[in-house]
Amino acid sequence: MANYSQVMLMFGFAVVAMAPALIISRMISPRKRSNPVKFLPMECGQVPSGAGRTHFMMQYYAFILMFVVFDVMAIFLYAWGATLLELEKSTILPIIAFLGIMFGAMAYALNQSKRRDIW
Amino acid sequence: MFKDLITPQTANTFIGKLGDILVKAIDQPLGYAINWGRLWSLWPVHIETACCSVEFGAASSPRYDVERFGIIEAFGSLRQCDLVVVQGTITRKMAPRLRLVYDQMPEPKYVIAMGACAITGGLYFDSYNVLPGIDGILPVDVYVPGCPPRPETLIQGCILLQEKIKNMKAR
Amino acid sequence: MTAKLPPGLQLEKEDDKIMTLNVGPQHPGSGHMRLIIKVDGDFIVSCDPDPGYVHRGEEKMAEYRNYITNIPHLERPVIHDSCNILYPYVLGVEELLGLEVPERAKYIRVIAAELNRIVYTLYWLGIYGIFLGHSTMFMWPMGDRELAIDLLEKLTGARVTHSYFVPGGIRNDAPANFEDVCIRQVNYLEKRLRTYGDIFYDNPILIARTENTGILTREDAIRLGTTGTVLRASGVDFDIRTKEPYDVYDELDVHTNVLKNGDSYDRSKTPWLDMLESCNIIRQALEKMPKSGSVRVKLKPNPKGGDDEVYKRVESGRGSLGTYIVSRSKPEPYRLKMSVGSFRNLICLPYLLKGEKLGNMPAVYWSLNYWPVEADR
Amino acid sequence: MSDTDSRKQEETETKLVVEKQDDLPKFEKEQSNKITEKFGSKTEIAFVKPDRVRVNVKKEDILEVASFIRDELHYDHAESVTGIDFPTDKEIEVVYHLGSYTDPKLGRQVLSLATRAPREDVPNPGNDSTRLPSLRDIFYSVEFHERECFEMLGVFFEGHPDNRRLLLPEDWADLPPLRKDFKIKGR
Amino acid sequence: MSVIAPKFKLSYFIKSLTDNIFWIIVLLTLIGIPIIMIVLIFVDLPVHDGELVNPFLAFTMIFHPELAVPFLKSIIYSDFFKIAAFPGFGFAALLAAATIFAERKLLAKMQLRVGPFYCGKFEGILQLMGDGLKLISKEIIIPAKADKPLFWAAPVLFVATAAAFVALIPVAPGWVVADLDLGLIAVFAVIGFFPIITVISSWSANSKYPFIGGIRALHQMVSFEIPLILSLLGVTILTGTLSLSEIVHAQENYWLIVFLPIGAIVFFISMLAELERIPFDLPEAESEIVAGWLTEFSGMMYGLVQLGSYIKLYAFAGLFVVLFLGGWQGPMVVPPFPEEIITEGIQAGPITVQIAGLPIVSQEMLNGTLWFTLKTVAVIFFILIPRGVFPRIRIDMLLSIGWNKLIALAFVNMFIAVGLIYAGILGPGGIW
Repeated sequence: MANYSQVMLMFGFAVVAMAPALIISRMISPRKRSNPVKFLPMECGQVPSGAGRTHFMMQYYAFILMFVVFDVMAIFLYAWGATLLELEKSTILPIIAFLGIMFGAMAYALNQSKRRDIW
Repeated sequence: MFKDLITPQTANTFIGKLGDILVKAIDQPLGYAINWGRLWSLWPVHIETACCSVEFGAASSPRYDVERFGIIEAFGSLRQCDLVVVQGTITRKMAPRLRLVYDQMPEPKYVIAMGACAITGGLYFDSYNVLPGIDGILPVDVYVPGCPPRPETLIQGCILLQEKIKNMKAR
Repeated sequence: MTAKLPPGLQLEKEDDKIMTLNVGPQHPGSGHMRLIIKVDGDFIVSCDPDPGYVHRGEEKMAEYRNYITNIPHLERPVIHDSCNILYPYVLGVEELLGLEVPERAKYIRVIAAELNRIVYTLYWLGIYGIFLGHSTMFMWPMGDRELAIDLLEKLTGARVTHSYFVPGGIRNDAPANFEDVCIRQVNYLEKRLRTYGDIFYDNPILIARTENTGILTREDAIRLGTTGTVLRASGVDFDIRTKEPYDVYDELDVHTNVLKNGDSYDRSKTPWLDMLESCNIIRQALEKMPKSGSVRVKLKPNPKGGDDEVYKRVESGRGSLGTYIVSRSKPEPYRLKMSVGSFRNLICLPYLLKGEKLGNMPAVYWSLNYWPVEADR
Repeated sequence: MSDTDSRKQEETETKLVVEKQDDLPKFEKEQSNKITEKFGSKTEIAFVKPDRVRVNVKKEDILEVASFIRDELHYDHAESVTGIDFPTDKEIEVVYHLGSYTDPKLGRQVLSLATRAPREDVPNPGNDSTRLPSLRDIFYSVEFHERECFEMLGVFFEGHPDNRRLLLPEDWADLPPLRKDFKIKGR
Repeated sequence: MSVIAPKFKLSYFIKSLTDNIFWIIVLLTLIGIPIIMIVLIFVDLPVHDGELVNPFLAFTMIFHPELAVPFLKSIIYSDFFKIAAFPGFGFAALLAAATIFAERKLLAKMQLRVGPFYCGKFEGILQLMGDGLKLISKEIIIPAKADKPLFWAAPVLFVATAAAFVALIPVAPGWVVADLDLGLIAVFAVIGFFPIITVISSWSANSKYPFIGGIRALHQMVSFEIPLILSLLGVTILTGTLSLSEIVHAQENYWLIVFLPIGAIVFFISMLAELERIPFDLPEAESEIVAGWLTEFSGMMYGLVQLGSYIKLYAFAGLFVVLFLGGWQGPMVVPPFPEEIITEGIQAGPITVQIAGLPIVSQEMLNGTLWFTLKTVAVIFFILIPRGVFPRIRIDMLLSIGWNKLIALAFVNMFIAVGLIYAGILGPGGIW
């Protein structure tokens, strides 16, 4: 398990190494806080109007839902793939059945994802 | 008696002196380094105001290639830019927007007034919708005359600005 | 009337899902104007163009200047197409004052106008490339454009603002070896233009991205009064150079490029075909041009037009440019109206963008061959 | 050619080739005759030049005449809409330049359809008597041109769906700039 | 601190440098040594050769030639060095910086330009330094309505996640920060953090363009993760392992790209999409949504995001090399360490110095690093080229490519791998 902690150590090292960049930048950069316009959201030279965060839905939301399902499927295939050399040849049959079901589901989902009236 | 020595005033003076010494020690090399970085990395904001933008575009073409001087053309957001090249006439409709763009940019920022119209109003001195130069709304660093200026002239203006940045306050 | 033309620009539905985006004036994809775009997710619900950021009152200023001093500021709206934008004005003044232009001047005018069309269209092509994220297609046309600019500089003495056409001819004669240099440069330019076809117009991603987007049908193109490349990409064979030839265009063999589909791809391809055609025209004109002769007639100072009006139009890279001059026996025009192609094409932007995806906005917008400074005047 | 240069030249050098054609061009004459046949005294043919015809109508009749021009004469789009201020006549003239893409015979032709609206000395754009019927339903292409005409001269087009400001700044509170009594700086 | 920096003069510069050194020494002695004392009370000293390395010993070791090499060696083989310098952050950041510069020059050459030229006298090699100094001395603007802690944290987290990705890439045999049994799964886990950070940063900015850009980035990264994961299934099936080091070992004779070209292509395309590079740079599409999710980042924040994305580029290129191009495998080109230095010592005139602990790093490691770096640079080159060749595509085209075409191709690739094994060409008994 020590190895996994090294990934976290690397993560922590990058945080420790990069945070000073922001702090130094904050220290040596000129600051003029007197102008409230500067801190408005950037909107192409217009005075901003409306909220930045709204109920905003891309029409491709279906793909994100599909990701939730098929990501798990993909990782499950790894468990099979990593041990394929040790398994008997007949074990491919349930996997093919599993993939068949998944393909069907995926085809249906892709079909539904093109319908603009739902999303 | 020791308490008398360390009063807030004396501590303040001491720290102030220390700060002064530090400033003298590190400000000059640091300031030089910062200014050097700034002058080689002028990113112009993407705002076209009038017809001089044609020549501004030509300045980044292969023949003139302002990227040699570290100037990247067509940069996306104004938050990452530090140079406003006012490309020509400023109309009354554009002026508040230009000022807003300038205000929203992070410090330090520089302004190049490109073309006769941006300097004095130029050919449009008597038009009802044109400002007589942008001095009234922006602090201009370098004036590049011409109607429109050739790309070489714009590049020379950028070099003048680099010379100016070299001698500027670093912060 | 088809369903694509709603009365006015109302929203289909008004709720909190709709986000208003101000595209411009500080926006890498807007140019000198602002588009108020309402998006519902990835789809544009409505688009309201807001031009006028470079409105400089050219028409009002023209009423205070006489026919000669109007020339420099009337070409400023399109400085990289300054010969063509002056062309209808000069033709109109010539008709008002009753001037006959020498033959050599007419040919040189045509050459200058066609070269200028190449200069303009290459600039347009560069911007179209960078709008689609193709930065090489910005740099190559920008670099090759300098060759045509060099030719024009040799001819007129100025880099972009030429003020070359004057009532009664052209300002000065062509330099001695102009013909040789011109034919050489034009041949090279044509070779380069054909390579653009390989790297840009045949690019599978570009085709997939711009085909069938922003379709302007033939009926709509006529009804909306579009002009120039937009009109010809929609299948209407209309080019003022062939329909109402001015100067010596009737003696040259001008081929009109007409494409059928009217989508963004066709609209972006027509200017490129026009450039190739321009190379052809220049070669023909150089061949037929009288080798010597006067290039302008003398004007008396402060010429006055009669109690008359004149409407002249020419074909430029952006479409038909018309100039309407009302004269009331004074050295200054009583009213001068420039009917410019960009302003006429702007009207179809709301109709084209409605229902398009946001990613198509730059492709459709700039395929209209639109130069905001000209539209604002 | 600069002024100082030309001033040195004698007036005799000026070459004036004035060839006023006495016989009117045939095709254009036919066009104008069709309009006069249909509407009689309602319309006035101002001039018939090569490729150019100008028709003056009253503002009450303009919709009718425009529909006739579109349907019978096959002019299908407007190239420009020009407003001209005539302070001496107390009128503002609006000229529509009409062209045709569909009829190949009309490729050279531009028909000017002119009408006049009353002018007020103290304009209040949109709320005064300077009004004209909008041709937007007949020629779609006039939409932006009429908006421009509205803000530049203060002519309100009735029936236009979108009579908003187009080119001028949002805070413009002066006279409409293309009126003759609007003087620009230093002139 | 507001002093005019006047024209640069060497004498002033040297004077201020000496001033600096003086003050650094003074401050270190006055403040640093007491702090070290206090630290030493609480912290256990490292052990080297059965001895506690106290400061005295450490200084002795540095200046003693016989002790310096083992000491250096023990530092190099420590975890901290791995994380901070060689296979870890320092190496990646160096390659990333070189990539930024190379990209600008390469793009310029493709567009018949020169690119950065005058900064640093020779071909603009100091351009990046200039950009970095500019960015670090630039004001950072935090929008008033933004979610400030998240907005501050996002760039740092982005770099840190990219660094965690780098930690998994083996550079040479044994030279990897974290050699995991399930390395490939860990890679997918780390990749899964990028969309989250993107969405966090774009949401916290509270502005419209970053918001749209963030949502686009989410769609794009999430959709291309599935083809990315599935395209690597063939690698796992053929090698029978999930550890990246073992996958490299398995490619001793044949690179996997020979058997799985389709998988390599699918992985390369998904990689471009995950990296947000043209033609898939939709989250930063300039002409549509100003700079996408980077719109509100200013100054060093933008610099950090750029650094992070190029570190990510290096990591992906390294992953491609490890999985398909045989990692560090390659013919031995580094000459072996001269034996006589170990046995006889260095002869400097009359003196013969026997240095223990040489060689510091093995021949295999140097060779592996060389080949890995060469292959990675080649892959980075191929990642950079499309920027000058292709226009940007549209989000719906991107999604349909990802879901319809690439996933299908990834399954084709998987069945090719299974078929190779079951036909007996590869696997136990085959040519593997």
